[in-house]
Amino acid sequence: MNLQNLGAIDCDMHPVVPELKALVPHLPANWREAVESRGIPGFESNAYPQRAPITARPDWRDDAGAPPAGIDRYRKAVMDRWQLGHAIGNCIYGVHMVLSEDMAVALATAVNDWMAAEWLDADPRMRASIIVPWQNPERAADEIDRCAADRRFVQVLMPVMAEAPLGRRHYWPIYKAAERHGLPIGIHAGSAYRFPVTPVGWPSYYVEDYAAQSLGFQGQLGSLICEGVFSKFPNLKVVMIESGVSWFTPFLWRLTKFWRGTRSEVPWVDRPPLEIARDHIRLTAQPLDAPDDVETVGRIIDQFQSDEMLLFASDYPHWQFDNDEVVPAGLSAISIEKMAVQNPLATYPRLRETRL
Amino acid sequence: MNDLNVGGDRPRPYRGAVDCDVQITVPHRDALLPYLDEYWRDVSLQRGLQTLDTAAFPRQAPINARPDWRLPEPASVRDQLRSLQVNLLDRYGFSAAICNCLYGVQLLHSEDMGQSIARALNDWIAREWLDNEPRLRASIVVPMQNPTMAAEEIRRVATDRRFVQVLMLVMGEMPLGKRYYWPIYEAAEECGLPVGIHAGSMYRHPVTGTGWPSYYAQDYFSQASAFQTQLTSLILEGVFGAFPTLRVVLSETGVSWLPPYLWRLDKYWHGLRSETPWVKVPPSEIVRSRVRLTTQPFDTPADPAVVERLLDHIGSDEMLLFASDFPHWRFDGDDLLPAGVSPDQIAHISRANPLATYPRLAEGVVP
Amino acid sequence: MEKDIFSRLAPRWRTHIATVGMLARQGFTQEMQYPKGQPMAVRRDAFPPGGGMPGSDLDFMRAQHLDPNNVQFGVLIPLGAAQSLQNIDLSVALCTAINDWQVEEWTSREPRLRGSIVAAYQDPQAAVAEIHRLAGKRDFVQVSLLSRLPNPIGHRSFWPIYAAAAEVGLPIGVHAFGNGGWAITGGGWPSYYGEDMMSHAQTSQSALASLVLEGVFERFPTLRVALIEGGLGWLPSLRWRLDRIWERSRDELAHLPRPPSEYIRESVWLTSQPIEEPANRQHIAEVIDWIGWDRVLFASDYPHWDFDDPQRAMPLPLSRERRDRFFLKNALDLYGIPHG
Amino acid sequence: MAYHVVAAIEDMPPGSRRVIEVNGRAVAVFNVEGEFYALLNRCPHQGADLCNGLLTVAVTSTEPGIYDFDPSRNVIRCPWHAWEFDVRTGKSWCEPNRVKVRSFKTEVRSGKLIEGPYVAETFPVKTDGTYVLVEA
Amino acid sequence: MNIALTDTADKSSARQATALVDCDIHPALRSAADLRPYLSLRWWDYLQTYGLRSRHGFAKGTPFPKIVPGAARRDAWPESGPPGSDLALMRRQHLDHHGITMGILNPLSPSGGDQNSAFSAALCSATNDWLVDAWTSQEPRLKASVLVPYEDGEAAREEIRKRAGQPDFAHVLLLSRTSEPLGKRRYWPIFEAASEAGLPVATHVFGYSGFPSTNSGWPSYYIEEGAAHPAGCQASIASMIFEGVFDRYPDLRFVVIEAGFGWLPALAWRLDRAWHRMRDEVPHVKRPPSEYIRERVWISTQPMEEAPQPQAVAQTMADIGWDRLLFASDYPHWDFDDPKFGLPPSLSAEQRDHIRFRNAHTLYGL
Repeated sequence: MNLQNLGAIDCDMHPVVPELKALVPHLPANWREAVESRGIPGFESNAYPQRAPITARPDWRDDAGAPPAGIDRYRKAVMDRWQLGHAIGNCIYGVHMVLSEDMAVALATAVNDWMAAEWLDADPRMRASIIVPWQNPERAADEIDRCAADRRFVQVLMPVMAEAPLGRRHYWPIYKAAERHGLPIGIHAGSAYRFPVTPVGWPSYYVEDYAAQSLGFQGQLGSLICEGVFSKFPNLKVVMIESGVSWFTPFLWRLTKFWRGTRSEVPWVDRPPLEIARDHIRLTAQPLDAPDDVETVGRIIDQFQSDEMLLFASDYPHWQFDNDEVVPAGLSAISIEKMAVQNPLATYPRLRETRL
Repeated sequence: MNDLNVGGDRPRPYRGAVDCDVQITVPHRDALLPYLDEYWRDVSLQRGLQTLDTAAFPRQAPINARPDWRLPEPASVRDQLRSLQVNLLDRYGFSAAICNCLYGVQLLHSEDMGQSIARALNDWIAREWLDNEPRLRASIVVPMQNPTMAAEEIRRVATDRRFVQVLMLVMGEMPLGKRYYWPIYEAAEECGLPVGIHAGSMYRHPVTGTGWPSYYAQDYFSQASAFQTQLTSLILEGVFGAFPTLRVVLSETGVSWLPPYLWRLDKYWHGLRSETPWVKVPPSEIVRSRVRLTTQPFDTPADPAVVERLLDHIGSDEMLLFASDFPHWRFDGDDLLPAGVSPDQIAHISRANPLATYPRLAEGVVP
Repeated sequence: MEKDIFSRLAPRWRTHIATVGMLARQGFTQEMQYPKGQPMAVRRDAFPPGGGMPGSDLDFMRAQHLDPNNVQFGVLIPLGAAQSLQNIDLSVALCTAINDWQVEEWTSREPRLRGSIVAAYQDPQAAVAEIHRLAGKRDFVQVSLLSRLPNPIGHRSFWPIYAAAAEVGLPIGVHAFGNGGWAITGGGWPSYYGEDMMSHAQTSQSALASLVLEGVFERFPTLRVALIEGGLGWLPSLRWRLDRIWERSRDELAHLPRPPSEYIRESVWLTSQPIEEPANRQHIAEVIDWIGWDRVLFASDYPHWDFDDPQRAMPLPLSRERRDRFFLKNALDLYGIPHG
Repeated sequence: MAYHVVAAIEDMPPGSRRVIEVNGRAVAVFNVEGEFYALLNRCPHQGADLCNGLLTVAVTSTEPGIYDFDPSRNVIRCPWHAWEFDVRTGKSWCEPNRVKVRSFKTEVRSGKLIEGPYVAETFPVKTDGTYVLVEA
Repeated sequence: MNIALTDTADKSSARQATALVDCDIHPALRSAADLRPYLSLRWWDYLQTYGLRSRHGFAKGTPFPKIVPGAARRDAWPESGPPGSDLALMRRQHLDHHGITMGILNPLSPSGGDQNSAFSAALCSATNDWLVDAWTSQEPRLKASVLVPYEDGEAAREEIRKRAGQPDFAHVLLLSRTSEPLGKRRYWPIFEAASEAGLPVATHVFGYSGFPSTNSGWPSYYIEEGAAHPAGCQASIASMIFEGVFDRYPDLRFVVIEAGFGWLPALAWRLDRAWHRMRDEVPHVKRPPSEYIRERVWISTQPMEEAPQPQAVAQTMADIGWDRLLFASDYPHWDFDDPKFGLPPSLSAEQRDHIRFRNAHTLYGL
């Protein structure tokens, strides 16, 4: 792998909210008081238990063994090490799990303001995704409008499992706002836990929970396409983040096959789902659920029939790879450059504004 | 069929009453075909849609038809209407009856399909029921799958003044107080219609908070619990403050759960007010002024003393609306209201309260 | 308190908890789905002066609750997620640890207190084994379950537990809460903690209806069940409604030869807290008339924020007999404590 | 009725509170940003010690979703059931004017009328430059 | 509705006289009355009164209306009764026409998932009796499934024991959307009894868990429901592996029907990665998940994956293992695969034979 000198763009890294206290200064007075008077401990998600191996690479953890917080560690471990040009921070604090719309609005605002203050201001290479309270799409759209004024926000972030499939019209105000500002929608692994993480109920083990995230992406891709989101918002791009990648083409084979028989049910889907996906969907390349052999990885990427779909990502601090193996083996230098630079620039127009 | 002789010396304290909950049934899928537009008619046939009867009301279950009111299936509109006239309207001299049609429109997952079938259903009700019996009124069936569409349907149908209420199922995809559903309340309030919430589920969730039960009996039982949670949701989400003239009618709920439920809610409101500061008066006051319940089923024993005490616990003569729940088997004989309800209360329940709750009833109902 | 319990676990489970925590069909690692109205849902004055969690310090509990309120007999019900964890083996291990902890830290040190056998009822065999392990001890007076699991609590997969409880003569306490992973209402996920709290009364109703309709009391006629922390006002209405359904559904409920109210009247007790507070307090007495004065048990919920103070929980002129029954004798009878 | 010395002012800085016994009754005295208030240390609901409660703000709202947080609206939130009482008037924030004579006795104590069931009793407080005084 | 069948029987395949096993044929009741002789009066009345109660809201039909009536091929409707209810038509149109030497009947309605588990047990038993009387005893090419009330492990075990050793039955049948993940202990009696009886356990897509068909909520369309089915199967396989089912029941063989197969390699890769990272949590899982899948899971081909690059499908089959794929037609349903045209043309004769019959012969011990 050779990233040096490319100015690679890390399309998925995770600024960690160290504790709820860090957000409190960014909360309105009522919620500041509620955190205290109700004794709210914080909204860390079970999707990434702090000490679970996947949650942070061992050598990236802090001295106490917790996932690393603060930009300095990231700069050292990733940004400077691989001479990145930009990085996009996706904060996956549990805002998306909150049940009260108002609390979700307050927290989302706080996370975005915290992100700007603690990360974006700290390094000119940093970019971030806007956390939205999907619980109320109108207010999510308001938050997009508010944050989009800061050009360092380059994407809108949604969890892969919310309360209803993301294609439903209920959520369209979010897509409308995102399209208006030229922001892609990033869908990240994680659940609001309104439903079990598998369609057949609650698993016993965390490892199943993690494995099931890719099922969530399958359902959402089906929903976005079948509900006609891309017909309605022809300029919208969706980035599937930390999805696992190798599920993608087989799922579309099936969806495209079914579409041929059931097209009349969704007549607004006016071309094969496989094609729609190729135009509108991008995937971050960590993790890549494939064996470590060059041939299989090459085949998976071939099956996309497009070299524009993968986006380079470290998934920092999640433990997806060791040492410097951040790019899956099996890619040519040209593919690496596409993935690490050209595809991100094409996907996130705002990155082009500052790119030298 | 019942004995048709109505000339005898039966006690008839219900003359002029308004029956606020009468069920009418779509006999079979094809009954709605003439009311669907070309595309959805084609879909119904080409995709082989089945009847949309819901599991909340299996037709053959004893509780869902009083034996002497049970008609051979499929019962045509004519047969159903005749039974309604003979057994209730003529027999007791009701001045009006409000039809609720519980067809599984809301259970469909496609918003568009839900919308098209709701439209067809409302048109079918107007044409085949309301046109044929001047004493009938009806509730507007709405596609709860999409509140915006539901609001459109309310505004469309409300121009027919014989529709006096908006009909929702007690269990939807989200609690009914959520802002998601507010377009429905906005439209209802604008049209001067109460929102009638009726037993039934979209079955997006198990009917209990503890999972799926084994028996229909528990499904039926759980409807009463669902009303409790939904009333909490409507109050705490602030629906009654946001829509200050909106009224809500709870239908087929059972009644006796109400007082202890309100005691509990008032108590928790004291401790948790700051979570929902827009709730400014005790929930029980909101309920007494804005919520009405239909009287069948009542869920009390036959003992009049119990009923009297319960009415005292409810603490208002204005909350109950007279209903037979026809043809469901809620009572036998002529006891449309439980013993223990005083004549004065009967007058309130059977006439004054319905007229106050449904402003449109005043138009054209025989005094 | 948690540390006390975790230290009793095998190293494997301690590592497990440190690594992935305790998954319990909800998304937060620390917070609950509905952040409580008060820190940890406790009275603000219940934090022991010496530190530690409310409810973790026996001396302080004595000083704050048992002594001033003249509590002669108190039943401990340890809550927490132990019983509804997704990992059943961990659930079993934790329940055992909690039970041993109750004896060592509480019941052996304070004769007024008795424990509840916390059963990992998602694994009925393990729960039965735990019941048999502890049933003979004076330390335990009931088997404790929560009202919410993926399956309704009357489901026959739980029957071995009811058989065991009936056999050893311990009542089952069904405490509101738990987490089945379903929305707490039949109509989806509400927004507020207030709704969550209100809904516990509805889940208690569902749980009781399930026990009755699935035939648990018919099958285990000597089984006694106490419903805890769901309030009590709703019981008469529930009974009346169930009887009416039963009359109309005799064929579906062919396994129930008697009306539901009879099973309930014979086999079900209710604790009072959080007791309903009607404006006219006489109304609550009328409701208890309908329930039966021999079937209501005082409960404080100490140290939780919606605690009922024994001096104020029943602000009514009651006959001495009723007062004694409500505050003491019904419980002594139910839990088999000899008294004069 | 007479004023009782509660504490020296410097012993009760803003944010502090203390309980004093006056004529056999416990009175909780609060210094809220320099203003002193005194309440009977007994929640009218179930009798908890109000001095253990949280001194906080009564959030209000003009419509659902709006939380109006005005720090001047101080309430004491009961340590048990979290009922809120206006620290100035002792009135329940939930039902300040509820006087339901039908089922509740009103009573007169120390010459002061207790208004309805859910009002925490308050006492006049003053300072003389050195000491905090409560009249009771 | 019926379309006359012109005789286009595939003479060449008939001439070849090679075996062809169809692992997924759907028989249907002409009407509920077909079960009348096998149900007690109580349950017959119950069925009449309350109907089937799955964990969804419709008294008849399903939450997502099918794209065609009965989800069936339009040419599969007999003179009377629903598609799949007429043995003569099935013989003529399917068994004879395609040269099927053995077909496995998987009834979908009733299924074993009724909410009332005692009723469900009675229905399953009745359906199994009916399968023998009306089908397998009439047509030697057909084998039946043991339908079991799968939400009640003990009752399911009883039913399996009752059918063990009867040559009429090929496997135990569940529907994929169980109310809890399939590896959970409540289902272990099924695996135990099936192992004892030497029967594979098959899961067919559909059923109603009571949870949304996607893990992100209720979709809107039938196409989404169809596209989502493999997710449930993926979760079931993951659950069986992580709960230690395959370790505990070493003779257990698991068959996935009508979920397609393209997703299986990606699942195995993902599970392996997750297991490597988090094996401390599941110390009872001794080997990488892909090994359990490779050795213990069989998968049916229908609906055949149709990729833009045909070689990709063959490659995916190779990833799964040529010895693990079973041909299935799904007759008489609308997304039926024709045995002649369904398989990718690039397969070798040997690969084709494996899928068409060899694997099934091995699995079902023929």
